[in-house]
This record gives sequence, C-alpha cells and structure tokens, in this order.
Amino acid sequence: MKLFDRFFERSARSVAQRSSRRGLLKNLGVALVGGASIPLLPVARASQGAPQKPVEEGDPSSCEYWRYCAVDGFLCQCCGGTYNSCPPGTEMSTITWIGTCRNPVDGRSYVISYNDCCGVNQCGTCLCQRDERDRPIYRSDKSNDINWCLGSTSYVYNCSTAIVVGLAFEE
Amino acid sequence: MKLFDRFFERSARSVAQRSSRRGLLKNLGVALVGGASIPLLPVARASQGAPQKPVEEGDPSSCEYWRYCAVDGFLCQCCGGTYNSCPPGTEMSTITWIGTCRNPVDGRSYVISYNDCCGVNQCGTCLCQRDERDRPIYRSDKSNDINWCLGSTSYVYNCSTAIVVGLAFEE
Amino acid sequence: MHRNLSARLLSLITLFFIGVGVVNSSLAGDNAMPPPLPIEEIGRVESLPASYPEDWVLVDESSFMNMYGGKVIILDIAETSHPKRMKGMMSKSMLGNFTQSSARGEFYIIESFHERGARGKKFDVLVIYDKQTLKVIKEIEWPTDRLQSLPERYSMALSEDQSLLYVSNFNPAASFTVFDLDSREIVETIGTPGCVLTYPTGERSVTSICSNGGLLTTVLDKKGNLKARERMAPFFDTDSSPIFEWPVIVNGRAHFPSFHGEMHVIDFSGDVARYIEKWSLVSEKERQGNWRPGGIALTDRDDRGRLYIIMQPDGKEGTQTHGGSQVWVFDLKTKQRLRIIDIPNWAVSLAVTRGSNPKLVITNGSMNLDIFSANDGQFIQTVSDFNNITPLLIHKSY
Amino acid sequence: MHRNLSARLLSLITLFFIGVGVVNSSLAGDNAMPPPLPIEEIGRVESLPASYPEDWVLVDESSFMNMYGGKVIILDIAETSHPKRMKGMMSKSMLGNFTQSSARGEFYIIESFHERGARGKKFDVLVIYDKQTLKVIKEIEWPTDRLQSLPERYSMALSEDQSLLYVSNFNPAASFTVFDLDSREIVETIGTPGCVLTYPTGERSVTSICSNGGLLTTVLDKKGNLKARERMAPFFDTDSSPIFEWPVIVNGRAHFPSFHGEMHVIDFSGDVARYIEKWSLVSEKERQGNWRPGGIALTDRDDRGRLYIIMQPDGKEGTQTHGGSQVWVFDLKTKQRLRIIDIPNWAVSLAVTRGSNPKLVITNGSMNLDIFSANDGQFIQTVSDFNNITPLLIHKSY
Repeated sequence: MKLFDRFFERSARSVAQRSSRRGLLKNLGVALVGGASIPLLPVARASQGAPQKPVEEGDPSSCEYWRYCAVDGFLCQCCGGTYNSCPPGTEMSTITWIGTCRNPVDGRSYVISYNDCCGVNQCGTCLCQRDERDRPIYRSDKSNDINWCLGSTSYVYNCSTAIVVGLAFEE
Repeated sequence: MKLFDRFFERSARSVAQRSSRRGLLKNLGVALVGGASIPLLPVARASQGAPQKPVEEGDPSSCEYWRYCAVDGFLCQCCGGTYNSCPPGTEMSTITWIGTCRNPVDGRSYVISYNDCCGVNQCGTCLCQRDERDRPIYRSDKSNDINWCLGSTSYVYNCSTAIVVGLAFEE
Repeated sequence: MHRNLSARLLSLITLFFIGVGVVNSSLAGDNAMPPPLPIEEIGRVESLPASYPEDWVLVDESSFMNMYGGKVIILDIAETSHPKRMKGMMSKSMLGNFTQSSARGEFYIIESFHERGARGKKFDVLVIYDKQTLKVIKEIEWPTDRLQSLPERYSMALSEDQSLLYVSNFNPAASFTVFDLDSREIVETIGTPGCVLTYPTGERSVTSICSNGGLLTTVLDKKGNLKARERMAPFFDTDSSPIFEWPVIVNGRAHFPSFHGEMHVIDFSGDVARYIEKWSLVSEKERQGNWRPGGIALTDRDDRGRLYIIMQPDGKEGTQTHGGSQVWVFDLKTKQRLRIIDIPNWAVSLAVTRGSNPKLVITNGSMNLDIFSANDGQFIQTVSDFNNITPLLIHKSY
Repeated sequence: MHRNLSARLLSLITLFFIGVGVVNSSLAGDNAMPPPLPIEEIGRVESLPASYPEDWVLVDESSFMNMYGGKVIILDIAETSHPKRMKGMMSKSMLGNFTQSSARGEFYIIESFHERGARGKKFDVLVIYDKQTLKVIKEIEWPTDRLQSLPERYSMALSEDQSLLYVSNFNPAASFTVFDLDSREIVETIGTPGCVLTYPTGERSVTSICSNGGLLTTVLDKKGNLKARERMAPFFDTDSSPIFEWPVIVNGRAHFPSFHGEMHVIDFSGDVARYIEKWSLVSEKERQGNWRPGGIALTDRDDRGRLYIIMQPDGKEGTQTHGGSQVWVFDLKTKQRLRIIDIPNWAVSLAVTRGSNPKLVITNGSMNLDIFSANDGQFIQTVSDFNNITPLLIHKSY
C-alpha cells in the first residue's frame, strides 16, 4: 500500500514534536521513523555451509533501511512486528508485490517480497514511501497501489514487511 | 455525543489556518465553527394567533448559539443539515437528551432536544462542547455521553441538532 | 427541501417529555412580550438539488489511516464560509470505488466489508445512491472481488449512453463486470487477462491497460455481453518507459502521460482502441531538469478540453507518485503549453470543475484542498477541516 | 517469539517467483565475499509475553472522528524509541467497551456492527482475546443492546474470583448481562431499572449508580443468577450535587468524587454496597477558587492505593468534563493531599501504571499522552503518533 511523500511532513511534525528536533528534518524518511542517530545493527545469520556469515546492516525502523527500496506503507517494525514478521493478531499476506534492492554490505541485489500484514486495523505510524521501480497497477507484480491483503483471511491492511526471498539475477 | 474542550484547540488550529486569523482564538467555541464576526440572523416564525412574531437571533453555525447550551458534538449546521434538520442521507434519532437554554431575545428558557442525526459516518467538523447541566450517564435524560442513535435504524452518530420542543417551567 | 416530518417521532418525543417540565409554548404567551417560539418539527432531513452547482465537487476520501471509514464528501469549494461548504457524505468502506451518472442522477459506490470489521467473511457490494437524497436505492452483492487499490478514476465507468456500468475486479485475476443500469442487474463478468481498469471506448467497448505495455479492448453487444476482444500491440515498456494510468479523454481521444513526460494519444472513439501518436510535454531543457509528471490523480480536463497536469522538477525513479510543485495547462489540439500555475503547498492530486469559470482543486501536501481559478491561476482559498484524512481523488459534480 | 512458518505459504511464494529472476541464495556463494543472505521465512507473526511489563498500558482509542475504527492499542509508555513503543492492537467498533482478566490472560471487548457499515441489521458481539497472541478465542452474539457511550472504566467488570464477567446494557432500558468465563456462555441478563454500570461488589454482587442519586446492588448466586436486589438510599442530588461515575476502588472501598470536590466513600467489600462517609478534596480557599475535579477518565490509583485525580481551577456548570491543569495525589487513609503535579499540556484523562515506580499517563489536550513519574511528578516524555485520535481511557496492563 502506498501514500505520498508530502504526507510525511504532517507525520514528521509530530515526530519533531516528539523528539524536540524540529528543523532537523532534512531527510523526511529518516525523520519519519524516528531514526535520529541510526544505530547500526549488524544482523548475522548462519549460512548453509558457507565459510563466512552473510551480512547486512542498518536500522529496520528507518525508512532508509536498504530492504525498503520499493516499500510504501506502515513499517511493521513500528507496529509490534519486525521487518520480516507481523504484529500479534495479524496474518501475513500470501501474495504481494516485489522489489529489487541492493544490500550495501555485500553489494548484491536481492529480491524483496513486501508481504503485508493483514487484520485488525491500520497500524498508522512509520509511514514509509520509497517507490523505486514501483509501477502502476497494470504491472501488479510491481505495484504497491493494490491492497495485497486480497488473498488473506482479512482484507484489512495493517503494515508492510520486507523479506529476502532470493538473489536477483542482475542489478 | 461529546468530546472535550481542549480537543477544540486542534480543530481550531485548522480554522485559524483557514481564516488566516491565528492568534485571535480567544473564544474557542466561536473560533471552532468559524464565526469571526457573527452575523445576526433574526429568525421569525408565524405564531399561533399571537399578536407579535416569536423571535430569536444568532448564528446557528456558531457554538455560542443560544440553543447549544448543553450540546456536545458536531453541529449539523456545518454538515449539510441545519440547527434543526439532518444532512441528506441520515435520519434523525427518535430518542435523545435535553437541555434547558435561555433565549436572550425573549428572556425565556426553552427545552431543547438535541436529536442526533444518524447514519453514514461522523460529520467530523464544527465540534461544539457546552455541557451546561449535562450529567453522567446515570441521568440518561440529561447525558450527552450516550450514543443516542441507539433507537435509530443506524446506530452511527453523524451530527447533532438543537430543536425547540417547549418552554421550560422555570429557569 | 424535503421535509420528512414523522408524526410518530413527534408523539414519541411528546411522551418522553411528560413530567420533564415542559409547557407547550402556545399556552405561555405574554402580552408585553413576543409570543414564545413554537415547538418545531422533529425528523426533518435535507436534500440536494437535482443539478449540482458547478463549484461542487465529490471528494473520494480513501481514509488511509482507517480504511473502514472511507467516504465521498460533497463540498462547495468556492464557498468562503466553512459551515456552508459540506453538503453531505456517503460512506465507502475499505478503499471503495466511486463513479456517477450525469444523466441518471445516481452515484455508484462499490465497497467491501467483513462480517465483523476485520474478521469474518469478506464481501463486496455495489451501492446505487440517489444524488438528491443520498439514500441507497439498491445494493447488489458482487460475484467476485472488486478491485481494491488506491483510488482510480477508471476503476468504474459508464457506457456512452449511460445504460451500462463497468466495474473493475482483481483477485488477482483481472476482469470487469457489466452491470445494466436500467434493469439494475448484473449482465456478465468478463476476464481481462493481464489487463486492468475500464476506460470507456466507443459506444459499448471497454479498454484495459496491460502488463505488456499494450491495451485490450473488450467489445460488448447491445445487452452488454462479450462480443469480441482485441489487443493493441505494446506502445510502451513498463520497466523503462512506463505511463500513468490516468488519461485525460477529450473528444474520444485518451491522452496518457508517461513517467518521463511523453504524451501517448489513443483513439477511444471507435469500437476498438487505436494508437494515434505521441508527443512531448517537456522541452529539451525541461527534460534536462528532469521535469516530469507526478502525483496520484495527476491529470484532469476542463469543459473546453484543456489538460491540467501536475509536474515535478528533479524527478527520478521512485518519485513518480510523489506529486509536484506546478500544474501545467496544455491545449491538446495545438500541443502547446498555455500556462504554468505554481502550487505553493505542493500538489498530490488535482481536479478541474465544470463551466466557463472552472476551479482547479489541488490536494496539497497537508491533505487539504487548495483552490485556484483555472483560467488565470489565481489562488482562491484553502479548504480544510472537512473530516479529510487522505482526499486522494476529487470528482467533478454534475 | 511464536513462529508461524507455513510451508504452504513458502511454496506459493516459490511458485510466484518462477521466472521473476530469482536465484536461490545458497547457490550463489562467492569465495571473496560473504555468502548471500539466506531466503527468509514468510508468515511469521509475533506474540506477546504472558505477563506484560509494568510500563505497558492499553489505550482505549474510541476514535470519535471515525467510530468504525476504534481500537485498543498496547503501548510501552516508558520506551523512548518510538518504533519500539507499539506492541499490537485489537479492533473495537462503534465505541466498543474493553476490560481484561489479570488471572486468565484474556481481554474482553464488546463491540457493535451493522451488516454493512452504517446500514443493515445492527448487532453486538462479545469478543474474547488471548493476551499473548491477540487472537480471537471466541465471539458471542449479544442478546440485547450493550451500553454504547464514551468509554467507561466500569461498563464491564469481573467478579472477585474472575469467573464471571458483567457487561452493561442500555437500550435505553438499563441492564447487565452475566457471562460465565469458565463455560464461556451467557448466564442471565438482569434489569437494573434507572441504574447503570457494573461496579464489582463483594464476591458476586454488582452495584449500579441510579438516576435518583442512590445505588442498586444486584446480588448473584454461585452460578451468576439473580439472587437479590438491594437499593441504597440517595446520597447525592443529580442536579445540584452530582458525582462522577469514576470511582477509585481501594481495599473494597469505592471513592466517588463529586463535581464540586466532595469524596463519597462507599463500602463495596460486602454483598451489598453501604455508604460510609464523605470528605472534601478541597480546602475552603480552594473551594472559593472553584478548584474542582474535571475530565473524562479523571481518576485512578497506584498499587499503594494512592488516589490520582485531575483538578481544574475556575470550575463551573458545564466544565465538569473539560479536564484540568493539575493532578492531585491523595492518601485515602489519612485523606491528606500528598502532592500536586502540574500538567503543562492540560489533562483530559489519566491512568497510573503498576509497580513500585508507577507512571502517571495523561491524555493531554492535543490527544497525545504525557508521561510523568507518579512518585515525584517529574515529566518523562510525550508519546504521540501511534494512530491516536481520541485516546480517552487508558488501562493498566497485567
């Protein structure tokens, strides 16, 4: 699901109010999700027999997080879920739109599945709109304008995740 | 239905923005419903054989209008209805709460029935809270905390009217 | 003004006041004073004119923060007194879609519900409203999943004679349903594989836009049943030269702007859509400044057929729906730009009202409406505080 | 953390990506680089602890601008990082009422729906939630109209042993329904003529507050059926000396503040409510300055049994629900005021969290939450931007 950049300003105001940092909101995306000083959180995972560990970094509650390149909606990370899991009481959509985002740590491009979490009500905070390579609804596989809760038990959109589902063939 | 005084401030801000009169909002009630210079609109009606015409005056889109002394909700006057009629597509509630308000023109106190208009959705503008002689829900006949659309086809509150239903015995 | 006085209501109220301290005002006259105000009718409900004034618009409030609460709000955007602006509203649940018939005096909303809020069986309903009373004329349970997305101007459309309503479906197989407005019955649901939306074409055809960069025209027979399908070859690349799905249709010609500022002209006047030509909205210099179209409902036209489009500077991949700082006005015959209107509070969506003195209505960056004179670009006023959350699409009234 | 991995989902997704340009990351290692990120699970849903931390609260968001969209939002109000504050939410339609069981790990919401938004048959449903998963355990269609009003702390309540749930009804005849939480069945609906709300009393009694200024206690038998009714004589005048329906109950004693600052103490520890005494919250001087209680949810208590109440200066008829500029803290045993906490952004409602370092949570005049240390009145932070519209009642968590 999607909104639009300038809507951020309204939300950003309340963020500014919250953090008493009005006037510093140069980067709306960062401001929106409250990432004043973005902590680098390395996320390491056991790989399948590879000699090194796969790596990524960044703040999954920041709109600038690398996986969110084509996201448009409320970040589940702020809603009781995480960047790849849903808030309690919701369910994850089975069909969705995808983006291709570059992990700045390993330089690889990954296919990211923006599965929506469905049910309850809209989360309503940490609205993040990046829209890179987002397309109108005639390219439904790449469109975040469609309510992708359409295949779920509940058609009510709550928030959006960003899940690594594979490596992209090419940038 | 009811809200609370300070909530007005938020709405009042957008009124101020609208009218470019930020800073003049001394009287929140007036500011809320946009009555900067209240036009006096004499409302005259044919009376039942009396020698003179009954009179009242004031701006029914202002929260200060005399009939609204115990109101708490969105004024139908701003919602496509009037002070005593409902917006298109809604229905008027059959049961309600009452107030006793003094008509400043004839000095008499009248019983005012605050029939809610029910259906569609909340009107959401011209929130007016006066609450004079409003009582908690144990005095349901005088309580605007109850959703008085409960007797209507639709239980969805839209806005509030202020209808003269009689003279009060005493002030 | 429709008076819906109910004697039953009055007697209920009268009963209610027994013992509450009420004197019938007709008994309480005083010679030195005017007579008391009479008891008033209870139950009156307003209604609207058969023909809406030119300055009225219908705001498609998608209510993105709370999708249960979407609505269509009828507003007089030229009115300077706030309390007089709102004329009424209709509810529109879960990103419901809206269109209207100028000839029939009807509004059409297709909306969705679960049995219990976000839980239970989900179902879609087409609702027909009377435009004067805003009362529901009929509700029709829908046979499939209607399209649920951010608002689109062509998620529904009427046939040229306004006898058929076309309704987009998506689940995620795409189709549209033909609804007969005379009999108020569903005619048929017709698949449009890989293609979405319902652009009215010719007398009884429907064109949809496809994932391969082409178009699909579905030709209907007199009753609205499928007669033929014709695909138009791709004319754009959905990855490298995508277009907006928001055409302006003038004299049967649909003008589709591309992300990068080209204008594709398609003939929608015949039975089947035909490609005519493309031209550029931007000069070479403007192209170098990356002036591009941008926004949600970024295009509309006035009664004279002039195009209005939101433009953004420094456009790049990802900014296409973010809106812009200017509106450009074009003569579609000469392909010349007539005027640039600077939009001080940012523009996300636009609409243009009817008549010889049209108003340009802008959904601004704060989700309020900025109103301009369309003829000279003069700012008129900002309209706010009408229960607006995300008024992403504005419709003209008729 | 509950992992709800669904193999079905994964295979669906895998199917979806055939031909979309995906390489399984395990096949794409490179000796000079770290291995690629693995494919992640799809379908994971979080869950919450069985015991909520003391600083968590449950916000009753009545959503007055859009009543379809009410909710209960679970928040950590001590958390300084905005993205970590919201823990989850439950929907709550048309001014739904909320209560909870500390012993059962369950939440109870009674809410209302029409079949189609604002149209069609209206019905009420009691919904039982699991507090760890926020999933619906059971829905019960309600036999009558539940109370629909601005939020009340005692529109629902539990019996002392948490085996029975009492639910207020109003249509406009007043009653309450007894619900057995073990069998999850309705026991009985019992009329309370002229009296509303369900204050838990003794082991199995329910006290309601009456239009004549008295109380009605309904005594139940072991199974929750009506055993006896007892009325307590009026102790206040609803016109001239009204009380707020927001008592603080400590050690079985209910403390009801009056509009003018008197405190009525009622014994709720026995089978039947008994009047004990009244005392004054305000000194003679404060009374002359018209210092009065004021607000919506204007009272709460901490674990030590201290009373917190919102106070307004210059109070008069009509300002009783408008909130105030201070919170006064009282020792209910000594009837002494312990502290005045100045509230800079106005206070409409309040709540106090559990534990030895409780937080005072204020719904401020902008409908955000201001958080203070309850022990010393120190301001901690403002919590906003959590989809809050009208968060009029805050509940402690357990």
